Amino acid sequence: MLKISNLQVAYGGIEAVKGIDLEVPEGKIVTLIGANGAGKSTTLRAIVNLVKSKAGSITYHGDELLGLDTTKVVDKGITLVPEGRHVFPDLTVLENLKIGAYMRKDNLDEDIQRIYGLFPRLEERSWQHAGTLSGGEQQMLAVGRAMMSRPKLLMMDEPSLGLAPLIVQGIFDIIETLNKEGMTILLIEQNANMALRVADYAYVLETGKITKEGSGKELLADESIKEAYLGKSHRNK
Amino acid sequence: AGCSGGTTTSSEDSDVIKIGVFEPLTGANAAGGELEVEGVELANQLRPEVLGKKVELVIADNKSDKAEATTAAARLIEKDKVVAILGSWGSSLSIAAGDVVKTNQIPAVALSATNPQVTAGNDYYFRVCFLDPFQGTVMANYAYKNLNAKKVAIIQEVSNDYSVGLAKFFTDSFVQLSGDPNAIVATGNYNTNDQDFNGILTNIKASNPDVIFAPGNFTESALIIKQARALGITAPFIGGDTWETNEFITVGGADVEGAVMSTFFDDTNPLTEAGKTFVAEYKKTYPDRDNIAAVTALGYDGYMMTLDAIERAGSADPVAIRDALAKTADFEGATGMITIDENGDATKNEAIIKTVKDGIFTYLDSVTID
Amino acid sequence: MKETQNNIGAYLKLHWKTAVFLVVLLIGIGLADNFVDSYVRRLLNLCAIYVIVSLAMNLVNGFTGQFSLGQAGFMAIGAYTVAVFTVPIESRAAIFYLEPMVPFLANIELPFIVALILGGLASAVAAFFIGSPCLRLRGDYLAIATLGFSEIIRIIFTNTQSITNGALGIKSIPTISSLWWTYGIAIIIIIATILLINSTYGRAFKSIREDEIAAEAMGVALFKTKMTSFLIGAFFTGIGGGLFAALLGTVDPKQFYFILTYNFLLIIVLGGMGSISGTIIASFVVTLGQEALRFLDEPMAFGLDLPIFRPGLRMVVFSFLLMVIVLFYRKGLMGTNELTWDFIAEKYRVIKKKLSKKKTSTEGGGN
Amino acid sequence: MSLLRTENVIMQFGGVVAVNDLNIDIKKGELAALIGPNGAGKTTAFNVITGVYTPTNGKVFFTPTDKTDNAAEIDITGKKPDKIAGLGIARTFQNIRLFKELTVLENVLVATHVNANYSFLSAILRAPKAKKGERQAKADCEFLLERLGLIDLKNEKASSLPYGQQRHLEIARALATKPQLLLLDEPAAGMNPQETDELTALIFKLKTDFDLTIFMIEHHMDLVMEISDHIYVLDFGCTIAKGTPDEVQNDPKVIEAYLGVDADVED
Amino acid sequence: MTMETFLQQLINGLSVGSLYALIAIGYTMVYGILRLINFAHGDIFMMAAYFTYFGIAVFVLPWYVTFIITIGLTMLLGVTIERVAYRPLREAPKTSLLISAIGVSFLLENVATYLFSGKPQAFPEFPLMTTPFFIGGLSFQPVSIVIPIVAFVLMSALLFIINKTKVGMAMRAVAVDYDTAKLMGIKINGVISSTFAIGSALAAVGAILWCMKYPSVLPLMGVVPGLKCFIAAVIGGIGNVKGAVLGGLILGFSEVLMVAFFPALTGYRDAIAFVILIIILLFLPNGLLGKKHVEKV
Ligand SMILES: Nc1ncnc2c1ncn2[C@@H]1O[C@H](COP(=O)(O)OP(=O)(O)OP(=O)(O)O)[C@@H](O)[C@H]1O
Ligand SMILES: Nc1ncnc2c1ncn2[C@@H]1O[C@H](COP(=O)(O)OP(=O)(O)OP(=O)(O)O)[C@@H](O)[C@H]1O
Ligand SMILES: [Mg+2]
Ligand SMILES: [Mg+2]
Repeated sequence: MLKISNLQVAYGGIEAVKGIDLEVPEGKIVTLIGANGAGKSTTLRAIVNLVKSKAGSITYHGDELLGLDTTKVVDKGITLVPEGRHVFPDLTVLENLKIGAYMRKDNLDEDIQRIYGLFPRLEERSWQHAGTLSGGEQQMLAVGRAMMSRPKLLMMDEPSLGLAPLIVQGIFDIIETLNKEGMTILLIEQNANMALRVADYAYVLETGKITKEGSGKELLADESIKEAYLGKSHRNK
Repeated sequence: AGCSGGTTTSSEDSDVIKIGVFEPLTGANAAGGELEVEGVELANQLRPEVLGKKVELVIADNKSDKAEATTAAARLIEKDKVVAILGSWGSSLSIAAGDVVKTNQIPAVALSATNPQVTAGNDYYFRVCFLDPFQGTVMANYAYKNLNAKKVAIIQEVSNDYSVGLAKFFTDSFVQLSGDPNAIVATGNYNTNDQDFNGILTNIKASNPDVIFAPGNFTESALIIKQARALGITAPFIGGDTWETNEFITVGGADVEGAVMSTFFDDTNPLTEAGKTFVAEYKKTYPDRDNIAAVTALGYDGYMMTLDAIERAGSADPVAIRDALAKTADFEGATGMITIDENGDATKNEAIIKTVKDGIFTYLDSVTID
Repeated sequence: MKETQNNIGAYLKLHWKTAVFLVVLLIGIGLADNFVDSYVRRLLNLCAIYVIVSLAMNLVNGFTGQFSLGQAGFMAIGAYTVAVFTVPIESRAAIFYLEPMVPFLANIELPFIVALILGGLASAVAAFFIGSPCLRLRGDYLAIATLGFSEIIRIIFTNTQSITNGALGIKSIPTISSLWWTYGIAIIIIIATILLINSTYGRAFKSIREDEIAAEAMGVALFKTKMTSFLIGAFFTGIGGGLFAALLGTVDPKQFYFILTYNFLLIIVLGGMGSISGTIIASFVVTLGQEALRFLDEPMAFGLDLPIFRPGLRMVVFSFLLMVIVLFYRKGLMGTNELTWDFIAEKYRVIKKKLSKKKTSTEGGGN
Repeated sequence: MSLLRTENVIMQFGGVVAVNDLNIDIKKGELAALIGPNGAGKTTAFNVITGVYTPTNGKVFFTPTDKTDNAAEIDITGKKPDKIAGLGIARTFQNIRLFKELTVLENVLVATHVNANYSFLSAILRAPKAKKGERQAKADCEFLLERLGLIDLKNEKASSLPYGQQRHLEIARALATKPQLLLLDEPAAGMNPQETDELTALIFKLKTDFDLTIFMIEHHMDLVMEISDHIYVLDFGCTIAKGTPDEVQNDPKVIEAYLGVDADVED
Repeated sequence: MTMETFLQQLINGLSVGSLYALIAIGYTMVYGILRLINFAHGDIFMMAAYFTYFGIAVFVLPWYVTFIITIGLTMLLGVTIERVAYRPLREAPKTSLLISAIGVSFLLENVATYLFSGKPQAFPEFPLMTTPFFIGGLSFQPVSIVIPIVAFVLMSALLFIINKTKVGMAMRAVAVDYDTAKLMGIKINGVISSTFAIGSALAAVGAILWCMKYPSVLPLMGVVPGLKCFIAAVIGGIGNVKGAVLGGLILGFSEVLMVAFFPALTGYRDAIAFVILIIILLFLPNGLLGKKHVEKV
């Protein structure tokens, strides 16, 4: 569905992504893990053209996305839940959800109800300005907002960042549910443990290069991955 | 030192004589400045030489701004080496340049700057126009005698020294003439560039004056008269020489019909032979203009009087020119006979009164004060 | 005693280039003071005054991040203080001829330097009153409030005729023409600003510019620190205004229209917000540039009788340049860098490298 | 001895009661943690303690030890953040707030301002006292950067650091105010388990080396359970549990509201 | 003061106030979306006055054609300014944007002075709108009645657009976060351009009505109204359309009533706007209707 080859991105002099190849098959969950600053977010931002790529190609169902306006990319059914939430602070929670469906022309009520079902906290606060929500509440809103556009490919940049364990669990449940309903998902996570468990396929990114790839299970069992990303609780086992 | 080329010499030694024209060509006073420059240039066309040397005009824009004014004046003196300076429209600009001409000992002739401060305490500044106290008295006399006014309202532009001064001299003289200390029934202040005067006019309407004296910038004055008429105020408006511009009529339209002002010159009734020559020359150069602004005539006079002084001095030495200017007596200018008094001011005892009739400034009267 | 000598010795060793530069500078000013004509002298004086005011503006806007547009007002206060207190008593009656000066001021005449400092202080006091409500607000409100303040000052000075002589202004202010006054004070202020910026107080200023909430959490007293910067800025600006009055010899309210502030804004933008040396360079460039561009207003510029050369073109070009700088050289000449010896050496190296590269490439091309 | 104590603190925003009747008591030298679901009011509690918000109700007391080893309880309710920082409470932010355009060293130096004991004039005139103070501050800061592994980056702009190092810099900056109590708001957010482990060790070490009391918000349960002495659990602003890690971990209310029934942190 | 004078002053206040309101809406609109004090707004207003002047007085077009052309050209001008002077600074710090706005304002004033000279031009007369009629001793100009009505209608229309339409929601979203707005599929350049187009159209309508009442056109005519109307917008709570109208009216009434009750202070009239501004900011830092700006820490 999405195919990236030899993607290179630089911020001024800093090369953040140094030629990566990556593929997201339709209907699957693919995850991207790696240390801070490895270039994960940059990759996602390059897909939606929020940063300019230096070289390479990104195709979606065979169409080249590179150089396409962000809005055009979004129009093709690709949505990004950006790192650091980025809800619209001066809009209410409800308006934030509605604006997620900006490209849609049909009735939104059903989707809104569904999201309220998933995150009851949002329904309670539907009239609150999103800027005053707590960090976790904003994260829920950001996920809900992205769902509103009914994307075919949903890309999430660290959706569990700053979330309580219970909610983290909830988010991963939602990811699996959405995937079962047919949504393709590209996920970035620091919580590699959880991410690898839900993922069909995973890539490990290190300083701008892909150093390992494989199915979620394979990587979960990989010693060097355990060593580098899963923390001592896993090493000890 | 400090000048590029290093060959600059004072123009007194070379075969041209440079005279600086120091005027606002941009900014708030640009309209007035342009009119004066026209007069100076016309005079220069007519008399391009003195002492057998060509006279070259160096025009400097003081941007209607005092800081710029001093630099512009210094530049004329130091860089262009002029031997005399003409200008500027707007007394405060002339005052600003006062110190510069004084310390550098270059004579300057103000053309239409009517504020007493221009020449006061400055041996190097002269002028060819009459002064505000004179003009204020003229209008007070006119209001009292010709219009039979007993009660007057005053509207002054507080941010304009000219307007404030004239209002004050008018008040003093009108109170004295009428003997009534309460003759001024209302006063309104406004700032340059204001556009809404309904507030002060409503107050004035309530005080029901016989005449409204509103010296000030022409645009604002025209708007004041318009708004007064819209409020139903019927009292006549009188003002000073600054009104005499085309814009006063175009902006004011039908509402400024009958407005009365004092001025220095009237092209339909030149007071002197020189005046006739000037009018003829002007009509030749600008055939499509209906009337000639008084400040243009003053520009003409300023140039001519300066050349006369240079000739009498027999040299282009600035100090000699200054001495000759100070001794000017019975010089025949376009605006009347000019004699320079001990302050450096032109003694004139006659002012022209004009009114707007059918959209044209029309001669009404002339007032002589002794 | 010996130790201080050692200290000085060590200091000189470390800063000998700066010391040499200062000596050369002082000699330069001395020479200029004796040899230039009064037109050039006036321009040079104006440059120094612009340095003072722009530096003050940069302290508040560039270093502390408080967007203040009150320069014209603070200058007016300084200028009027000098004017009111230094005009010779005997000429006052002639100047205040419409309405006499209020009695309690009419007979006070102060030495220039006292009046100048008083002007700085008066403007700092005004800054305190305007800053108290406004420094607590968000940035753009401060901009509009200070702009408003400078307009109020101008309107007040226009209307208080018995103190300021209203629209007539005050003339016959004893003038300064020696470069030592303006350059002496400018150098003192430059050095004071450099020392300030590199002290812990200067870092506190910058931290506020970067992030107010974090600065406060790290123990920087927000209001007090902003106020300090604002007061110092106003004090310097007042001094600049006082020198301005003494340079021109006359003041009136129209000189302090808020457009005046735009000159300084242009300077700090051109020089680089947050760079002292940039501000100094830009002050000269702008002041002299404005004067140099004068030819644009004259018909027959370049000996061509083109109708485009007429009064007003200079200001068009001038404002156009401001736009170009803002749009294309956003960081100005210096960004937040300073023209230090290291900086110059670095630039020199870069240029040399480029040149040699060019050389080799052309040589290569020749083969 | 208690170092920080709150008495019935309530913080209300319009209709939202973000913190409801908060009573905490942190002893000198301990490491306490504040946990709870998103939006429970944890950050708000920090904001009340550090003076960013004035509580709608209730009081906050702090008992700093002065130079002569005397400790007296001070009511810091509603005091300005800079005053509170001066008394000895420093913090980091949930969303990193560094002075982006300043260098790493300058970032830390700013935090020494609060302890600068020389006046404005002596700073400008470079009086001996000020010179000594500046030298001392610089040495202190370099030491801190050394400890946090940032010394090689001291002349870099803060914004150019990778995320993890920015978090370290925030801690270094907070330490430069010479705090007695350090508040950390989600120091491990955005870190992978490996990095989290390193951070845990670091925090523990800093605590002993600098004789600190630490109060920390965290969602990484392994970290919290491993190093805290005491845990407070908030939900909807209310304290639903407090106690040792073991007590809290097994509290059904906590499990229901926060940890999740099947949350096996040691998994 | 007689009742009649007082009533007349109230009428005066209403008409100046609604003019201020009309221009203030444009300021608030742009600020609300771009978080930018569009210093050039007053000068866009000035240019609109020149467009109308040229249309009617120089090219002798019928007034209705001229009005349409004026509004069109002014919108174009506004959109162009945004494109050239603000768009390249999207990623730059706020200060750069503010300085650019000041630069544009300065440039427009200087260009106008250069092209049209500093002399005032007489705006064409609209006798239908300006011929006063009298009720009792009170004078009314039709234009003074039209102005508040137009202001009210435009305010309502704008409120509808901002709060009730999708474009309005997009405008508010764009206000804070360009990148995320793009992620929602919002064409931010289009949204910002339309904001400027609407804001400039408001300036054009304001200019036409203003000049009917005060028929002189000058390069610097936008400066003082520009400043005052911005202040009106701040007094009402910047970003809030109703607030702008309220602020404009308050300003208009205070000016006129100060003149009415303290004739000796008329010279200070222009200062009153700033005095009110400082007082309001002291007690209500967000203006009368502005919402509190919260920064979550
Ligand atoms: N706007 C920017 N300007 C300059 N450098 C940047 C910018 N954004 C990211 N970088 C640099 O690019 C590199 C990759 O960053 P990126 O945000 O893609 O990493 P990441 O893998 O998402 O890390 P994290 O886990 O911290 O989110 C890092 O070195 C970062 O410092
Ligand atoms: N300034 C404010 N105005 C209105 N509501 C606020 C404000 N600050 C916080 N809140 C509300 O208070 C509640 C507590 O927020 P807080 O940020 O303290 O949560 P938290 O416990 O830190 O959550 P998280 O773990 O997600 O960061 C939230 O519901 C939030 O919406
Ligand atoms: Mg990332
Ligand atoms: Mg929080």
